[in-house]
Amino acid sequence: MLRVEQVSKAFGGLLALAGVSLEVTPGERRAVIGPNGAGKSTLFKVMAGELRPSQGRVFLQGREVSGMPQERVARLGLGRTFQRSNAFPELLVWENVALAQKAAQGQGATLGQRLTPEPGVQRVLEQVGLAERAHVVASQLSHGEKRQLEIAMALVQNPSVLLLDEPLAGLSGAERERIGELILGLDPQMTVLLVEHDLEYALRFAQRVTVLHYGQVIAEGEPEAIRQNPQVQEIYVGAGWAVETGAATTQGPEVLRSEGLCAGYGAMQVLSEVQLEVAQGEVVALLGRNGMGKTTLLSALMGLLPLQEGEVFFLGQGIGRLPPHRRAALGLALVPQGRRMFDGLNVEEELQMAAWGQRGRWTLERVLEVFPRLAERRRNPSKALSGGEQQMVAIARALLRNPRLVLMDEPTEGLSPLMVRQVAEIIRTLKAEGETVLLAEQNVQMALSVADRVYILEHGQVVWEGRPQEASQAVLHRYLGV
Amino acid sequence: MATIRRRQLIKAGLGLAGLAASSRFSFSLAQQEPIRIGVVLSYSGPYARLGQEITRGMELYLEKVGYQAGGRRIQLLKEDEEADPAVAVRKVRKLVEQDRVNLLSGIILSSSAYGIRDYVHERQIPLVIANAAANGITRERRSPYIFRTSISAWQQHYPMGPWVARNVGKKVFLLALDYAFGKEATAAFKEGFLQAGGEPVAELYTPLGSTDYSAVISRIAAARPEAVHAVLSGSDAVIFLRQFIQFGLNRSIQLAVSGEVTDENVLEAIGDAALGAKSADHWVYTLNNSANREFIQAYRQKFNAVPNHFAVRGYDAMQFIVDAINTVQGDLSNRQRLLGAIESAKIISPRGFVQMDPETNNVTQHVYAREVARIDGVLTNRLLADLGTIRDPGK
Amino acid sequence: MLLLLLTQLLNSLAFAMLLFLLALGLSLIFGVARVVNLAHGAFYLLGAYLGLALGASLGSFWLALVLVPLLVGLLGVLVERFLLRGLHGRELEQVLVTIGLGFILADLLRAFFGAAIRSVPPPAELAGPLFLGSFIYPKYPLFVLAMGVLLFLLVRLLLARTPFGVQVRAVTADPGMASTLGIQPARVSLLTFGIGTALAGLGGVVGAPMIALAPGLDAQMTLFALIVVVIGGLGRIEGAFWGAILVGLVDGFGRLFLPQLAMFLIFALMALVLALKPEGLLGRRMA
Amino acid sequence: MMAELSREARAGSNGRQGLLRWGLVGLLLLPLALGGYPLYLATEAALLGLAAVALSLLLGHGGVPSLGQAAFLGLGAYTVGLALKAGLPLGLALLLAPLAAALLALLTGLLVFRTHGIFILMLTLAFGQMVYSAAHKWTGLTGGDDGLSLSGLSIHPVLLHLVAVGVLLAAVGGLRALLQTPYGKTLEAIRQNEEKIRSLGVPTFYYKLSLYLLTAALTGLAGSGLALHRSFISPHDLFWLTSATLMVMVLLGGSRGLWGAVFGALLYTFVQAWVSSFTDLWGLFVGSLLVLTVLFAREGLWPLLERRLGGGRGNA
Repeated sequence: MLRVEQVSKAFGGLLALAGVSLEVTPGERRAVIGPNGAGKSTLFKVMAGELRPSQGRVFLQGREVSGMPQERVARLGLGRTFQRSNAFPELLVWENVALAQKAAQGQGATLGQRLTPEPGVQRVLEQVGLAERAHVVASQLSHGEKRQLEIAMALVQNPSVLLLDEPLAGLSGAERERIGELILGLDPQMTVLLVEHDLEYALRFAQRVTVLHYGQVIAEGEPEAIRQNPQVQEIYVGAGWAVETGAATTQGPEVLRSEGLCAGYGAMQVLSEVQLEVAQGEVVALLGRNGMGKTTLLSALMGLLPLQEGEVFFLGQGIGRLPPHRRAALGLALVPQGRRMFDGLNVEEELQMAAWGQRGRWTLERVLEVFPRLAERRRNPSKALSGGEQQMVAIARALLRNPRLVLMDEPTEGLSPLMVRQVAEIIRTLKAEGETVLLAEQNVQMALSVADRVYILEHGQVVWEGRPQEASQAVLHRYLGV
Repeated sequence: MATIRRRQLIKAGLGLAGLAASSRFSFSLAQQEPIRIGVVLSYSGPYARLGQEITRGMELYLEKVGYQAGGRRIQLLKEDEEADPAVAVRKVRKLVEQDRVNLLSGIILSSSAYGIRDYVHERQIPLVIANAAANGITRERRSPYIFRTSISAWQQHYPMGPWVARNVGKKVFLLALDYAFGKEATAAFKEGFLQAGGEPVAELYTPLGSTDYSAVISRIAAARPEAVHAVLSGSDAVIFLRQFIQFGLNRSIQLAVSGEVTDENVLEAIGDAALGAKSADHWVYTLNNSANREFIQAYRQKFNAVPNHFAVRGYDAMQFIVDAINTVQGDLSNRQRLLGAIESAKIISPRGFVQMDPETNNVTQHVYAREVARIDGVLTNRLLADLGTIRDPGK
Repeated sequence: MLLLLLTQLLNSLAFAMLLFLLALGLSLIFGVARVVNLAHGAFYLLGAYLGLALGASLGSFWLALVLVPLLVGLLGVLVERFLLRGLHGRELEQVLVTIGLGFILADLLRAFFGAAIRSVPPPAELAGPLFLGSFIYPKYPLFVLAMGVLLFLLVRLLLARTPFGVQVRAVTADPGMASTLGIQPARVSLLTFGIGTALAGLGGVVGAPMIALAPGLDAQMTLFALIVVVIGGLGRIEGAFWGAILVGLVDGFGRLFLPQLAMFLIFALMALVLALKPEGLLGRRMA
Repeated sequence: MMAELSREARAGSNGRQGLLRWGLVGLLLLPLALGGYPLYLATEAALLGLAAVALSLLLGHGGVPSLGQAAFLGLGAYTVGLALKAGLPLGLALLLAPLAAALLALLTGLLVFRTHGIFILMLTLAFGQMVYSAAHKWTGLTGGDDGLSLSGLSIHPVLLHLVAVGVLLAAVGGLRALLQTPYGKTLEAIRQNEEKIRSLGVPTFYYKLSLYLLTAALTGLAGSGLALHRSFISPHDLFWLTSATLMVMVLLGGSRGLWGAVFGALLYTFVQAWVSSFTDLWGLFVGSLLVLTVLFAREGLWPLLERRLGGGRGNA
């Protein structure tokens, strides 16, 4: 039905897919799992024709589709939903679905009559449970409803292969339940591929599971076999991380506190009423599944995202309305998600820029001592470094600000296990140096191994707070799905 | 600038009112409506300076006659042509249909003249063109309602050909702006020049509004002519002349150009380096006649600047109109009489004796060879030779 | 023939460097402030007229060369602060405001300086031609040529070596991230806008003795600068440099061999470049 | 069209908006009673309005900031002019004009849609100026900058005005209806989220190209009307400043929804004509108007009017 042969995809120096092969039979339920940055979304994009593979080929129903524009692949019967719900925000819900239907029928160019909600559209809206919201503008839907719309738009096209990219990410309990059921109840004739972080759900859904890591297939098989596979356990859940059981570090004075913090994008509220505290010398981990608001929270703390409500106190001062550069001047530093290297700057310039006008414990020399790799790469454009090296630049950049608090956003994303260990080591070093860190992290075990305290974020709210050793399996499973 | 024009209009009006009260025409002046003359000229865009000069000339003459003719007051209504023929069409309609003008004048662009021609012709509104020089306006597209008191491209450039061949050189480089006037003027010059045994070494047309003439200069230097005949205007003329001098070509190659190139405005921007450049024009600063002396004195006194041929064109356009209105004694109701009066008008202009050619409705006038010189501390042109009275053949 | 080609090469390059001064400012402003400044030609014209006025009243071209860019840059700063800042990220509105601003500036200049064609003589040291055996070439275009190249090297050096230069590049690449490192993107934007408009003003002072000054030149100069920047690739100073040279050469040799088609050739060049490389010669694909 | 208007006029809160539109139509028709120059200006505004509506559709619904519309306008004008000179009947000439414009759009559109944003602006500008150069240079055909006179053709100004306004309203109505069809909604969808609609299997390039052809044809039609209206065509009509003027009209009025463009064209034409009659510094005036519009009516003046009069408590 769908066959992928030795597909590689490189973005500049970064190899997102390194020779992936995959074969899906008609009517199969297949889950593709793997940690963040493993290349799952890239694989879907290559299958759908949105990205052209650097090497390798993709076949749909025996026909090579690699190199075809995505609209042709879609017309050949490949449907997909996006990670971020991506409808047409200014159109009505039924119009979104009707357009998808017209597109599948090749009648998008019809001029004769107005666009009308045909029976097929009605039926699909009922199937996904949106019938009552049919006449609402798509942008007004809730997060979960948007996901339902996304699925409706794919279903109305009656695709032979359906790619679902994290359909449950960021959904609340009830919505999660509803959409989970919806997906399980899809027409058994349809071939469905699913990328999902909720391992339980993915294993329940799938007949076969493919595990991607670092752009490679490291395991493939029946759900039970995958569950037992130690290699999968190690890379997926993280293993060999010891939670420190030593005495809790004595609590220093408060550095950061948020009160009733609400933030989001436009009209959409992602965070509601977040209360959070970080004390001097602590490493605080912020855990939560993808799309639960971790990055949003760090952005709001840094000032990259305006607060909708609430206040942030930094060293006792209200900073909730200050622009980021003022917060940076007060001693807040960010190691951003995705590293965000500056296009056109080399390593030395990145570091110098952060260091200008700074005096304190972290100097350029000192940082280069800690990160000898960067000394070797001084003259290289930072964008051309490997992921791990970029992460070092990002951390070094933050340290050179001599901050009172370092916000770290997913520092292990897309890194190899070796590099993940190195990052953990760095965080421990910082802790030993007395730095204060707020760490948002996917890799639960790693985070637990370095943290003094843990917050768990679900749907934009703090749902659990405690010491790492208190985080029982039940808690972790309940909120993080591990 | 606009407010100044307004203010002048008001001042003129007030002056007239006082004049009227003391004059024996006071009764009829109070009774009769003023004669409204619609003027369409570019006041913005690349030809704004031309519009300004022509307007100065017009107002200078009207002041001289106290803004009255044939016993009636004269009122000017000015509209901006915006260097766009479509706008000229629109403005002419406004003047005719909304402001109900009795006569039209002005028109910088030949394309504007062509654009409004049919409308003016059908509406039978007398139009006295004060600038637009395309031959066709008084040839194949002529109309009994349209007169031209400036020049035709042929008229000013044809006589220069033989004169250059005899007095400057036989090998001449022909340079002109790539538009109708440039081509027609060059063709006319060439016609006379070839007849007199001249040899054009090259012919080059450059786009309007060029910012750089160095390529042209290089071509001229390479062709090694004895002289250059250039038909350029405005900023093109300035940039060309300056680069011509910068490159030192003025040491070895003579300039024998269209009068537009050594227009006093251009000279003001160039300075002494243009001294000695020869040109053909219908007016020369040093013409020794009383009308010219009076004109120059009045202009210099009023505007504290050196007049140029555009001001003369405006001055004469009004002189023709006033002359005709006087002839019909202010009675414009009989249009044929008015047209006849313009057709047969003969005026004493700063450029000498000028008369309307009733066959073509284009003026018959002297054309002069002149040379850039500094006179009384003023950079201008002096008379070299009178090339005779020239009439456009009308075909 | 060889002399002719050499002369024209120098001519083209001199004109190219004038275009570069304009395009450099436009490109910097686009890169950092994300504004397509359609009033750029009006700032050029302002610089030229101010240069004329100051040069005449102070009696020194060189003094004007220093003072005018400062004045024009100051105006640019005010414009950015009070007109454009509130429109951050709203491209169409910015375009509209800068068009309007261009209209206003150009008309004010005409009201103040009149519609006459004005020209500024080159300073005495740079007037007249240079004799190299049989090869005669005016000094002034050589000065413009040298000035352009020098400025290119200087700006490159500034961007590469100075803290402010690195900040400018960082803000161009990622203003949000830059702000977390204590950089004030709004301030960098403001300064860059000032520098960009100052460069346009400098172009005016330098260009006036080479080409004349007349109403309507502003639109023409904006157009030229845009063409150069688009051909070279937006926001890249190397792009502005090589784009200016390419446009200068095509324009110069176009005028030499096909004078009637010169402008046509430039537009054809732009269409060709964009057909082959939709982001300009040195442009990067914007994801 | 009329049906749409009256339907909206009846429909509750949209009632006052509908009334506002009727007001605009009234403004377009009022000069019929005045005749003469106001009528001439109004016809000009209606024809430029048609071109502005086309640009507004292209900009607001296709996301294409074209600075080359003058080429279509001028091509339409020259096509009618030359066809009439060649002795073709008026009807056929009027049919050829939009076809010629669409053909040009087809040739250039293939390249235009390879790029985006400011590059589209510059590419359309380049094509526009190339056509301008051609019209300017091809003296034998176009008369060069002397222009082309359509002498001997007399259409009664009242008739011409009625036809122009009729075509304009039909175009607005037709295009608004078109935007309700699957085709129109697909265009909307492309503007809102091109990646998504492509993933649904829609070849967006052809949609954008067809929109480009359609708007070019409308602009060509407007150009042919202008040629008849002015009985004169000059290359200036193809110059890029004409394109810029159209853009200014659209942005003044507001680029979303087609009524803004009609309003912008009407406002610009009359204000410019009025201001330029008493000062040559009209650029200062228009420039200030632009700046003030952006500062105080971000989406354009028409949406502001709609909100003030349509949403407010004005007596409907």
